[in-house]
Amino acid sequence: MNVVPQQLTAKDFATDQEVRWCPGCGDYAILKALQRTMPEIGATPEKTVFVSGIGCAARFPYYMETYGFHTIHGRAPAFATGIKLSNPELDVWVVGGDGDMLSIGGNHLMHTLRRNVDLQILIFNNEIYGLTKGQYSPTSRVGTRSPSTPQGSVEAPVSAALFALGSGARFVARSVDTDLKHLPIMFKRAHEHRGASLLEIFQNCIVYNDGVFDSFKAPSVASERQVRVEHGKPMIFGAEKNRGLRMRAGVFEIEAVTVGEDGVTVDDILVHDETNRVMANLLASMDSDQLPVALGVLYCNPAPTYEASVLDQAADVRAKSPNADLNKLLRSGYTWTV
Amino acid sequence: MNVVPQQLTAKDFATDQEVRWCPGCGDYAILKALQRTMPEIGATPEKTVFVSGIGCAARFPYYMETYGFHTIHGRAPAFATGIKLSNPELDVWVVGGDGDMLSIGGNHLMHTLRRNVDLQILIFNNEIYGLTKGQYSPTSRVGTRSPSTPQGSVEAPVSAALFALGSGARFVARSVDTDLKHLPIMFKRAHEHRGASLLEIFQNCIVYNDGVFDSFKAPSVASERQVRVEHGKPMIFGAEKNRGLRMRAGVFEIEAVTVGEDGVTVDDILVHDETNRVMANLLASMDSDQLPVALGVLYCNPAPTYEASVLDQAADVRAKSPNADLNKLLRSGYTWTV
Amino acid sequence: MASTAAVAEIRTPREARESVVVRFAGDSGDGMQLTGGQFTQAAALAGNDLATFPDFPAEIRAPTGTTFGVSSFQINFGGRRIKTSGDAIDVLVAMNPAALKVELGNVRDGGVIIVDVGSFSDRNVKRAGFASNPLEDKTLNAYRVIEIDVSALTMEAVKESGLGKKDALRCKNLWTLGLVYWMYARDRQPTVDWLNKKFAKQSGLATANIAALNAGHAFGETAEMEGDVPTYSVAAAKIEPGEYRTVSGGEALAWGLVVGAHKAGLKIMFGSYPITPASPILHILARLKQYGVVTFQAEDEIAAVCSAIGASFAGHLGITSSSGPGIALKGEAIGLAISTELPLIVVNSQRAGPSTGLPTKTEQSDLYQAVYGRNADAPLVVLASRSPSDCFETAVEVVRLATKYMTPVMLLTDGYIANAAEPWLIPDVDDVAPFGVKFRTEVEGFHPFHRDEKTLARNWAIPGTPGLEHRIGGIEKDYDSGHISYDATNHQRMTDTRKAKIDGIANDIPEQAVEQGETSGDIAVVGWGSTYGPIDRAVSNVRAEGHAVSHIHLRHIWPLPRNLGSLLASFKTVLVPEMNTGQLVTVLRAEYLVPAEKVSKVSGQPFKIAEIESAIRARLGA
Amino acid sequence: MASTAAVAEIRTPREARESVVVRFAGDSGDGMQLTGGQFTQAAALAGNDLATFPDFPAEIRAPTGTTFGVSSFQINFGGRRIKTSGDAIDVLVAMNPAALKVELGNVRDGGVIIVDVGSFSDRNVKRAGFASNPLEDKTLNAYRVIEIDVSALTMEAVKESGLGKKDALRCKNLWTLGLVYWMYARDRQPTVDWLNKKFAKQSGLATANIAALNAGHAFGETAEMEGDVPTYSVAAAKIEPGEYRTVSGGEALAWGLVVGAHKAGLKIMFGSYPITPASPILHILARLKQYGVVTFQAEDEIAAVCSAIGASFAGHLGITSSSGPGIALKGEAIGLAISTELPLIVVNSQRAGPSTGLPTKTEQSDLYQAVYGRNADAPLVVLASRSPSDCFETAVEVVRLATKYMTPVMLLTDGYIANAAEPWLIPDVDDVAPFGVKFRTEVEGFHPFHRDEKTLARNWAIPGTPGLEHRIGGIEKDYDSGHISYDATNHQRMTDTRKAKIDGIANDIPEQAVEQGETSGDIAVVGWGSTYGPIDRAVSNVRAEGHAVSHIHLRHIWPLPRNLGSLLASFKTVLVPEMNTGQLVTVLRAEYLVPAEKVSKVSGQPFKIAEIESAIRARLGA
Ligand SMILES: Cc1ncc(C[n+]2csc(CCOP(=O)(O)OP(=O)(O)O)c2C)c(N)n1
Ligand SMILES: Cc1ncc(C[n+]2csc(CCOP(=O)(O)OP(=O)(O)O)c2C)c(N)n1
Ligand code: SF4
Ligand code: SF4
Ligand SMILES: [Mg+2]
Ligand SMILES: [Mg+2]
Repeated sequence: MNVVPQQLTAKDFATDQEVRWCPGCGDYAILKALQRTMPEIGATPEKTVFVSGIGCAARFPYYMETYGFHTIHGRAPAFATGIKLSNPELDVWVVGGDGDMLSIGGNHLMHTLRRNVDLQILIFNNEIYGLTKGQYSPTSRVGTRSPSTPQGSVEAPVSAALFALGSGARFVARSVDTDLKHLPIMFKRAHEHRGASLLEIFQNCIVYNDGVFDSFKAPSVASERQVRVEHGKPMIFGAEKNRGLRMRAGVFEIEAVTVGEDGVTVDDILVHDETNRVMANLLASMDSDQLPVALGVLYCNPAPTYEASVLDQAADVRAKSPNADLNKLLRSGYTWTV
Repeated sequence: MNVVPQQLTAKDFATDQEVRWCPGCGDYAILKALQRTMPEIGATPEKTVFVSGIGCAARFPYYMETYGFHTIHGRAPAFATGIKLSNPELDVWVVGGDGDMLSIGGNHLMHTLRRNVDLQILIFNNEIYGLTKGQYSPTSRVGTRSPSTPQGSVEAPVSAALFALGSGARFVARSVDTDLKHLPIMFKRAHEHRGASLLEIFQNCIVYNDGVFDSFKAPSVASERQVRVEHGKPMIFGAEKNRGLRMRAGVFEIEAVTVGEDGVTVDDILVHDETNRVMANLLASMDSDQLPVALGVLYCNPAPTYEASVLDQAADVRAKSPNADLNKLLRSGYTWTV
Repeated sequence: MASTAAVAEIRTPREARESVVVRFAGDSGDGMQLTGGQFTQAAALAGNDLATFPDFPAEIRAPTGTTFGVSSFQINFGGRRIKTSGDAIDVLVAMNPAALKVELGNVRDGGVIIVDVGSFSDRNVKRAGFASNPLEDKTLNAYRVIEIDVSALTMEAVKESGLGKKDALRCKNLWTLGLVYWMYARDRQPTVDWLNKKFAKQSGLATANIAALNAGHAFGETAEMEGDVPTYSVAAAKIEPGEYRTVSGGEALAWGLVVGAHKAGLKIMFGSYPITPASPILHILARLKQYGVVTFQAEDEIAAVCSAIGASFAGHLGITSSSGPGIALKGEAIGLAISTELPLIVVNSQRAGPSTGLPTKTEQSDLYQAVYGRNADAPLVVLASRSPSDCFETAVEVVRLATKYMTPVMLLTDGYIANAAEPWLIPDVDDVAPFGVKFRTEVEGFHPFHRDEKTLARNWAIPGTPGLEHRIGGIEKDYDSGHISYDATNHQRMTDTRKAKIDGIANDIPEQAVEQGETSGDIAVVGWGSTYGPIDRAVSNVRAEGHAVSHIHLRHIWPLPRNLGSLLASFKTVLVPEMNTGQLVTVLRAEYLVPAEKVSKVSGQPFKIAEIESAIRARLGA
Repeated sequence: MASTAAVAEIRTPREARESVVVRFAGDSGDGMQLTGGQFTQAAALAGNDLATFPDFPAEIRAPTGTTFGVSSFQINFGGRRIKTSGDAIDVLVAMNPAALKVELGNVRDGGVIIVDVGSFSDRNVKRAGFASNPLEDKTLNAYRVIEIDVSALTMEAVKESGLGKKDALRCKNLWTLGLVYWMYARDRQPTVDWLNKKFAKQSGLATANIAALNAGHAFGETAEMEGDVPTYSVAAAKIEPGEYRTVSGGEALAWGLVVGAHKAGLKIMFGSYPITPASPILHILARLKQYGVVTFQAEDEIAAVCSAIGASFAGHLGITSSSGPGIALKGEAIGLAISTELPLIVVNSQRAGPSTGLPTKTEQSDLYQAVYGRNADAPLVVLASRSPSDCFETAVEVVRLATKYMTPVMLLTDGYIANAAEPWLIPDVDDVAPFGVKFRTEVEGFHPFHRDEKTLARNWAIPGTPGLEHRIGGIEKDYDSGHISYDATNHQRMTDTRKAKIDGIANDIPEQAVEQGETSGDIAVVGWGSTYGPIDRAVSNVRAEGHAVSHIHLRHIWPLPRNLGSLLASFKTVLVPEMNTGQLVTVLRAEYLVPAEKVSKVSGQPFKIAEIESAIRARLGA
């Protein structure tokens, strides 16, 4: 419980419950980053709701001193939709793992995105089922050995960002668990965005999938293997900030180039346009060795939110039938008196 | 029942069951087209299985003289996956409406596409729930008035093709119910493709959504409002074959131009590359008045099928443990004798 | 325009009937449901009591002329209390051979059959599965057959309207309706008004349909001279005075929910997914936005129930509805609502199963699913409506129980109730007692699973309330703090408490009354849901012969009324007619160890009075 | 290396015990499950009979030192038949204060408690919720406490291995195991072998762990000189000769399915979705590809069951498995398998609910869901396994019934059975009678719902068979042609037939036997599933005092054995201990009108013998 003080701090968003993740789990960093961000975005505990499904990630609400609903596996977006339709004033966050949101819950995610319900949807993607002890998930790479795939998985994984874009999402962003600078920025952007904001966070499961993102997360390679995209800015990366993304002439493709080599200048570097869905698609699909992993807001292109449209329509109807009287309703149509 | 004759005809694929769609329903034309196509692709009734969910479209299997399974709402891809994993020799078709496949069934569709199970998946998209008497569906346009949306729907629809691409589909095509020339070609292409082939068919529901595709299907506008894309060929359309699609310079966009106007030549016209996912994305999103609707194979880029990989792995395991003996299995690990 | 019925009334001496069963049957596209609906209205306006039974195929418009495409509407109306849609048909209107084929078996010997001979082509006769034309062989010898070329006469009647043949023929049903109006001296005016309104933007269609209606009526007047068409009078029933309307189960249920929510001081968030025969509730509520109703057509039944639970968490009244297969999908989420003790209303419009079954046919086979159909010890409240109008009261009651006890409640109705209509003495909403919900706001001493000592309901604190921030979920909660707890004794205590809460509701519902008969005797016929009508009539029939048979009808299926055990114990035999293989029987036997016997019917069709009567007689040795 | 146990055996005169209960308890990361597993093996190899109870938190690795993070493993082993994992703990190994806190209540008075004092820092003591250090106050007065600084001694023992502190401390469990091995004169060699194999690629870890094991053992030898550590001998049990192994419920069940499929001549298509405690079956089957098993980890439980049904349609044996909440999701699809009459096996590893409940704790609360939990009249077959090894037999039997009767079968097991292990006299697969399935190939006279006259099973014609092309689905089918049918009498007939088919299985299963005692008497204690052990022991205890109490244990829950009604009728009292609020009781009362009484426990923990015994005594007035 919490009586709102004048100036909130991260502590005001922390519950007295013991955090139950494994020591070293990436979820801790995300929790910390979000608890810190909450006061900065002017969140108030009583108006904030965290909704989650089931999984390690989905334990998140227990640790946020706000309203929270730890529901059932895969359905958090549907609960959140009901909450927003009932009280659009609430600031609703949805948290789930890759299994929760993309395996059993993929359909609800798709429909929530396309409806554009005003939610912040955070996927903690560790490419594994943590809570059920390490089976491969729909985001696991081909060849993932797990208790249910002892010889390695054979399925092509789904990309959260591409899936969201294909589903009609209006906001798609990415970050990493341990980046306590970038992550809050993404939280803020997601929060600012009116409508469904999807934020995928690459999260390390130290127990069942340790280091799965090292190829681009490890400090030694991060600057070469990550590109942080920002709207209106050229997409530059590399330790020396001399690498960049360029549109390959005449085809719908992106390539990585080095400024100063082969006549490449800064002007050749593609400027990020977060309102361009095709560009977002290209950025989201950079998963080869030749291209860095794109982090940041890949796509942001607002549209009316679902609950606002629903409310508007209801207001219209009310305006047209101002004296809604239940006795009248029961007597609508033919009646007769005996 | 059917004893296979030497040379099959459309009739050999028709059952003796009375077809139970509304008179004038677009489903009739699709049925006819497919019954005609079956002999041409060398299908044999006993090796062919039609699997469907629930809806008007999902009645399809009853009319095909093959094996058929009319299952439950939304789950047909999952049944089909089980069938293929059991007997990969079977030629399995999945049929469903927009509600069946994209509302309740969206998740199974996504996972089946990403796994790349070797199926032909046909979505009869009439942008409405037919069988339940006309409620709007996830493909219905904003503003659709229906029994459940008397003031018009407010949700942005999902695009089957974009959703499939975002889900990792390796084959995405589109056609229309009444085009008895184009439809068989699409059936053949879908059938040829090893892996999950998604074919969306714009289908008219004469009772609940009559004419919803007229803006591009009506004979009077078809040639101006449709572009039939073919791999390796310039994307030309129009009654006079002088309209075409062009890449807008420097941005990831497509525009419609007229050859011979403003200095546009045939060489400027974009050549369709069905292996390019970004191009497919652009083609699938052409839904404004300025651009024609793209029909044909938007994307085809084969990858190993799921069941083949599963079988390969099983074969590997068998090769490594040739003498799989059940008594040995029960005695694996520590045992002792009393 | 003056009343068109009055004239006929004066001119014709009519055979008086206490009650009559009319069935309109034709192709799915023949408009039989509309015809029946209009006739129902006319009977109601004439002061008859009535009950209806719309019966239609799963196909939207099955191919014309097929037996599986036959759509029917049956109405039983009379000058006495009408409890069922009738066992046997007095007047069958068969628009084509297929309709005749399907319905013939239900026409009473000597009954009237009106056929459109224009539709009895060889092809149609064969298509319907007749070996030869039934109009020409002995098939119809036992009946009074009135052969009319309705098709031709309709074409003739609407000639002036300029409609094409197809559209013109669509007016056949109105022609027939006109004729039947004539037979029973019914007022055409409301139908004329309705047509004018319905086709306000297509006045050609209005004119044509009205012309057909009038022509059918006129045909009756003329033919009657020649004695071809029998005419009847059916007096007004003696019914309680007041303002009436006809109401379908779907309407009464939707309105009951809205009134209940109003009495609770809550707004409704209704999350649903279309399915036959549950969809009408969604359709009706979607038109009630001005009453604070939000409807949400979800992507599937799971999302629907989850959205409703989310709404309840947020302080709305979360409601969901579906039919059997869809309810099955909601089971897991209902468990969460039980575990988090949130109010939730789940309406189940039962249909014939298993699986897809016969979607448009009725059944009562989801009682097991309602009472037992979830994982773990997960008790909830179950009620059942007995008739269309009863849906209103039960709907109000489920809102009261769900909110007072912070619990999911399942309301069982069925395809028959959902679609059937009956006259309804419209209640005054102000007479319904309010039961306002109080959200928790007091910060001191709050925890989410703090309970009311008497009801055992937990307090309801909704997001937005300062100082009451809390987290709930499906993991077991500590009794004393509401935090998650894996403690063994606590789980036992919480399980016991959840059960005690539901069991305790037995003290907040009325004792079980006896509908008809004494509180002890030879046979108690125990029913629930839509079997009410036929049981009632069957019991009154055997009682009329002096047998000690009583009718007990349950509204509360779980928990059961507290006196039910002793009540049943005072009968020698307990007989339970159900449209399933014996589900309530299981519950009663298990609860009370009474040797209750089932009378089971699982054909997708409601019980006939005679079927129940004969089951009673068999036990009476009568 | 020579046997390390032999030496000790010679030097030490040991206190003899008939049976002993040891419980290892520590943090989730302390490796208690591994320790217990190794000790189990050692007990088995020593010829003891035994039963185990692994008990762990839902969190993967909850924060160290918390009570909710305690993971335990209990084993009851002895020289007599062991039926349960034991009511009270004889020897508790508590790796930290939290473990002591959680488990203390279960240690018998005078029991031995071994604590790692190295972990009893003030912080840990407080974290565990002790007001003061229990080693210093009177908390442990009633016990024999052995305080050892296991942490320090382990560090010391593995010093040479060069492991960091964290990794070194990870060897604590092996040190403790070594000590307990010493106490019971158990052979270390198999554990040494196992460590060498497990850490084949990290030989440093192998060496360190072996060093810790040996050091713990050596500590015992030394301490014993001083009389600090008690030593015992537990003789080998008199058990049937043959080849044995320890087996968990998950293993036995998976193997039973594979053997059953082999006997049916079918390949398995296993579609599942991970969930506690059902996942082990998936994991085990995923490693059996060489036996013709295909495993499919679906996107959810619905896809899992649908894929299994699809597989059965295609001629494989479709199997799915889950736990309560996941089974709830499968209900709709199971209805389709019932309607289409396809074989399907649904394994339900029950866990404590409702909703998410206590995922790692055991319960038997899905019996309602199994028997009644679907829409419509949808009967299927339900069996329950009573113990880990019994899973093998029941698994074979469900395959037989599913394929012979073309029906879904639900097999109930629970979290306790799934994880517990017991010694198993390994059967010879060749002794299991085959029951080969015959697919239909004959074209003449075929239709898909053509039935065997005796079993009422429909014929199974699989895609790929020329001439048998057909369509099936969830809509009602015509009895005589298999085509879809909306006919009323046909629906009645098909419903009756589906029911008769399942009911008829009662004639194909053994009559209910009495496990212990006479076939009539004062009290029949009726159990099902994993309550077998405690009921058996409780009944034998009261029987030893001469009471007329019998133990009846059901494997077949639906249909019930044909003689069960008369059997129960011959007892004055029927008592049903269940880990739920009384579910089998409902079924028995409803079926047989016997006044069966429940003995209910819903705490997520198995019954203690004493709990059942006292329930029996209460009825005996003893
Ligand atoms: C209906 C249902 N099915 C399955 C489960 C078991 N389950 C719990 S969490 C989970 C997946 C966890 O993976 P993810 O969502 O990626 O979360 P993580 O633990 O990795 O954070 C599963 C399968 C469940 N609780 N409920
Ligand atoms: C579990 C379940 N939910 C709902 C339904 C009801 N239902 C049947 S078909 C259908 C949707 C039909 O729309 P679509 O899939 O687009 O097919 P169409 O009839 O338009 O061809 C629905 C909601 C059902 N049969 N089962
Ligand atoms: S299992 Fe993995 S994801 Fe779950 S808490 Fe542990 S480290 Fe984190
Ligand atoms: S309702 Fe529409 S989709 Fe269904 S059969 Fe009729 S016309 Fe076709
Ligand atoms: Mg995960
Ligand atoms: Mg549709």
